[in-house]
Amino acid sequence: MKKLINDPANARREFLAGLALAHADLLAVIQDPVYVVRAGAPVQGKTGVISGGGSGHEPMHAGFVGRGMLDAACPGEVFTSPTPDQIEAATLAVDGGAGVLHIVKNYTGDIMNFEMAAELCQARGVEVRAVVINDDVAVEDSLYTAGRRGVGTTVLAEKICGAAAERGYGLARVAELGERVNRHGRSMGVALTSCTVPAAGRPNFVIGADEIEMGIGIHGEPGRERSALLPAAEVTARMAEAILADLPFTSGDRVIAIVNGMGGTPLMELYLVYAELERILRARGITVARRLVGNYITSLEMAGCSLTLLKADDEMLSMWDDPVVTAGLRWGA
Amino acid sequence: MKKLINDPANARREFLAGLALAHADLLAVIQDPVYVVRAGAPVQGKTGVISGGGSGHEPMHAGFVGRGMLDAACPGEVFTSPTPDQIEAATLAVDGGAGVLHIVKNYTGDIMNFEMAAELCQARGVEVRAVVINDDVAVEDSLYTAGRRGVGTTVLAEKICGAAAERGYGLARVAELGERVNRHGRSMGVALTSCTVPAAGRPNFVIGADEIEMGIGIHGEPGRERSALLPAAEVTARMAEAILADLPFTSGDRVIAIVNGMGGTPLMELYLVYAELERILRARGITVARRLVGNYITSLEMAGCSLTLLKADDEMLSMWDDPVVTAGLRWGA
Amino acid sequence: MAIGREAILGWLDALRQVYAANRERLTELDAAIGDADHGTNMDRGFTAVHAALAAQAPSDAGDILKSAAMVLIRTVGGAAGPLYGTFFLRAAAACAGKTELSPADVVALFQAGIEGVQQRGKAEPGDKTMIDALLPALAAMRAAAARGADIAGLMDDGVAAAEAGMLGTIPLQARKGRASYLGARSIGHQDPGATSAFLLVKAAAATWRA
Amino acid sequence: MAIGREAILGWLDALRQVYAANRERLTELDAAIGDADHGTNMDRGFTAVHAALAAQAPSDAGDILKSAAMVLIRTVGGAAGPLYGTFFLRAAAACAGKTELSPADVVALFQAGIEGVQQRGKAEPGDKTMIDALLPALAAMRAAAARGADIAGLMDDGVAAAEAGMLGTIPLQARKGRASYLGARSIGHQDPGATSAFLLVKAAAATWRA
Ligand SMILES: Nc1ncnc2c1ncn2[C@@H]1O[C@H](COP(=O)(O)OP(=O)(O)O)[C@@H](O)[C@H]1O
Ligand SMILES: Nc1ncnc2c1ncn2[C@@H]1O[C@H](COP(=O)(O)OP(=O)(O)O)[C@@H](O)[C@H]1O
Ligand SMILES: [Mg+2]
Ligand SMILES: [Mg+2]
Ligand SMILES: [Mg+2]
Ligand SMILES: [Mg+2]
Repeated sequence: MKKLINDPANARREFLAGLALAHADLLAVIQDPVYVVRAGAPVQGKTGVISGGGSGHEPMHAGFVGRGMLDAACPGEVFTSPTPDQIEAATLAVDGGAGVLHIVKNYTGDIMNFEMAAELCQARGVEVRAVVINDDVAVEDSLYTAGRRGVGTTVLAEKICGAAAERGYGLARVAELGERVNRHGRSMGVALTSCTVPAAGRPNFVIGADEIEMGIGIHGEPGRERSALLPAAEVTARMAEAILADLPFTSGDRVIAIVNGMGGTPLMELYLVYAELERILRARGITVARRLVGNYITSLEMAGCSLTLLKADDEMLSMWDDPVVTAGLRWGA
Repeated sequence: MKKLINDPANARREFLAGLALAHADLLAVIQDPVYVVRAGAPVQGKTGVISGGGSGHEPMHAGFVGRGMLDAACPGEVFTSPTPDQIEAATLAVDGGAGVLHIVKNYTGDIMNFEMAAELCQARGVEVRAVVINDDVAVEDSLYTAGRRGVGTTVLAEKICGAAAERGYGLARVAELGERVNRHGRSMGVALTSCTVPAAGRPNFVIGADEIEMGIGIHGEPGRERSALLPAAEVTARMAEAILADLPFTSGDRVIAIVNGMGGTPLMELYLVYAELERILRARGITVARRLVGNYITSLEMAGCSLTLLKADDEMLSMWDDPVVTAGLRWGA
Repeated sequence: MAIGREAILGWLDALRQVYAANRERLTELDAAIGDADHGTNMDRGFTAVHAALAAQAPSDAGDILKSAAMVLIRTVGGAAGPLYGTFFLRAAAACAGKTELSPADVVALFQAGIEGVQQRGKAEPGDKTMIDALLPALAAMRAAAARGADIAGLMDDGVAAAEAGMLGTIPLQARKGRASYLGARSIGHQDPGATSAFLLVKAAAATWRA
Repeated sequence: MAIGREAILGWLDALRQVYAANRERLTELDAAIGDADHGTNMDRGFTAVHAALAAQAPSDAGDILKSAAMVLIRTVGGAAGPLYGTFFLRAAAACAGKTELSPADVVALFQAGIEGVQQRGKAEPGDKTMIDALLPALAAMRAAAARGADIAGLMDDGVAAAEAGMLGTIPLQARKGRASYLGARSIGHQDPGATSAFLLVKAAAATWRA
């Protein structure tokens, strides 16, 4: 395993130390229990918005802490859901009296840990609502799965809910907006290589030089199906078609699109995929109203990408355009 | 070779098509000859600032085109200097009557192609000055080399010169500032893996699971020395020491620091390295006044990082803080 | 052996050693159908339990289990953290006020813990989870106790059943947890959580035999 | 063979084939001590030259070389683009106004081209560049011409000298171009540009023999 780390057991702590030093104007890092909190929190009267999950997906979530997005993030160990005490402490730290929204990705561990934390917070008199993101069309949402995974739509929900909270929306309205974003967002991913969890020390899966994994998540788990290596146009078309058919997206829709790198994909390739995606959408009469192209929700050093489309209404677009000042997303200020 | 491309021969064109679609508000892409130009160029009376080099280093340079940074970028084929006709066309497109600065990285090919272009532009009556960036301390600047390579300081020069031009500085002053940045900037890089040039189809070099290349450039060329895999603290210390001793940087200096990912390094690791770097600098009485942590000047999907330190004066810091609106760097607007 | 405070401490200490020794194995199983962290998670959790108890162990077996539960909940994370945390929380409650556990008390301890896992995770038998090792173990222990077996005897039956349940996860398609995302590709792999659950029962049997 | 328009076109066409066939080899040499693009660069450039000339070839040998130079400058990039572009620009000037080239004219063509490469790149012999193939080739051609050799004869000598020069780059430490960044690690590798330069001379010899 080749990584710029010292000891896998300390990687989370040391990474967060660097984050705190690099962005002291935006955030602070608390190490026990571990959470990242926006500078100046809590904001009195403002609905708090927090998220969390395993580390290794940066900039999500810690890189989205700051004005107009998250009030706090709870980073677990690499690919491991955070623990209830982290989430409880972060919730208490950001509660400005108006309650706190938990944006939770749909994984068994995340759900259970956030649920336990919510009980603890409610026992302390802090109102908590959770929005669960489950947007990955590669997974069937059926009795035979733990439901769909939460992936790229999480970034959109964090931005949009963060903006709404900043504008003064109450907890119920922010939560309702987050649920609407989740209902209208769909994603799918592809991996060209595996990633290596630092503590595991070897790649999660072995994959041939001419193979790709279609329908991967963000934890280095194998995908739904192994396919031959295909040209970017074909890979993009397969993912886009699965996404478009699922909602379904139709002519006249306006979308916010993300072409997201998994951590080890050159930006050149992501832009190339974006060109393919926009061509496909235009041919169907779908307008890309806003977009992100880059690394936003990663899987360590995995090569590959994911596509996310959100069928956006006026309120979502307006929230999207609001100022945001975080390490990973910044505009308008 | 596993890449999200179609045909290596079309990768540059298709990537730029995506860039143009994704950032139509910031820039336009001209395909023959190939260059990327800021929306609304030329700005009458403003000194033009352009750069260029091989593709595969994104976001540099095309991702730095926009208000407060570059007026145009000339992307060559992957790792191949752009040709004089590209540079000439870009220069003419951004000249607002005040002349154009060429920010050139010190590689034989870049130097020769920019020189030929400058001759063509001057013959057309456009005043051109060049600032050559040669900041890589891994290379001796001697009769026995082509001089030091231009690496991370390029990003700083593009930001700072771009801000100065935006403020109305004339060509000579912008060039003088660029040269000052170059004189005070130093960099060094390390690779954990090689990268694969799309048209070559296989990794540039073979490297063992327990080896790293110290003193690499940004073109997948092997470094000065192969070393055993070391902990991040040790890798950071070795690079920082080479850089600090070279200028030299001394107690009381204020620096702009970049911990730059080569394209395949998780952000977690870059922040971890940043923590090591800041610790080293503090111990020497050097203050990090500003910093960037992320992928800014990459080498396709190579794993590894580079450090850049610029001993900054008040003017540089003030230019650094000016608004910038580009795909790769954005603040203050 | 009488199951009191020392036996509970011994079990927890054995678990620390067992998960340390099986760290790579559990992580490898998790890499195949999950995210390659189960061994690290279990090892981190039980190492922390050991450290906490070494610093200060409560005088009562129930309190020891409760403090182990709290440490697991704070340090394991993922799916395993809440599930094993809940196991020990409920097991602690089942021991409350007892200084020495009878065979029936041991069955009650596991029954409470396993019911907690079921309530928390809502997995059914055959979903390819730790439940597939735990439920058969519980049934076997209950049957042995009903037959009048002593603790060593009922634990032996529990271990055998847990092992069979663990191996029985191999041909299953996962319907809960991360492995369910793989669909049919989860078939043919042994579930990491069922494996750590088998080790949990086995460590108790080994410790309480002496 | 008389060296006129057709021979020049034949040479350029041979170069297209030669660089296409040696694309991988040149790129591999460049990967070892550079950035793995030399073969792609040369192939792209001479394919473009061929396409341009196929669309419309000037009637004069000098103009043909000049238009090849302009295409190379626009399509090759890197170090090779300006260097080979300059080679053909100067070679074109040396041919200006001539319809048929004598042995002395052929020497003059190469001399002008090679001097252009030297002026543009400022490499000295021994720097481990294309100059190490080109200068010995020129010297050998000049000597053969002075001995009264015909074109085939002087080209043969040029090829032999270029090949020796190319092989002679192997033990050298690079002092110019990208390979110089490697310091002593550049020793033991054949220079890609010296190799493409050898191929340039060899293609002329092969074409002009017929
Ligand atoms: N709903 C559930 N009920 C019971 N056990 C579960 C459930 N979901 C997952 N598991 C168990 O958890 C194990 C994985 O634990 P771990 O790897 O630590 O967590 P994560 O899946 O969050 O990475 C699985 O092998 C499975 O046995
Ligand atoms: N200053 C120079 N003079 C002559 N030849 C040079 C010089 N610098 C580099 N070269 C030649 O150029 C070759 C590399 O060409 P190429 O790979 O196309 O360009 P780049 O180095 O820009 O990638 C080297 O092998 C060397 O022979
Ligand atoms: Mg996990
Ligand atoms: Mg090159
Ligand atoms: Mg796991
Ligand atoms: Mg090269």
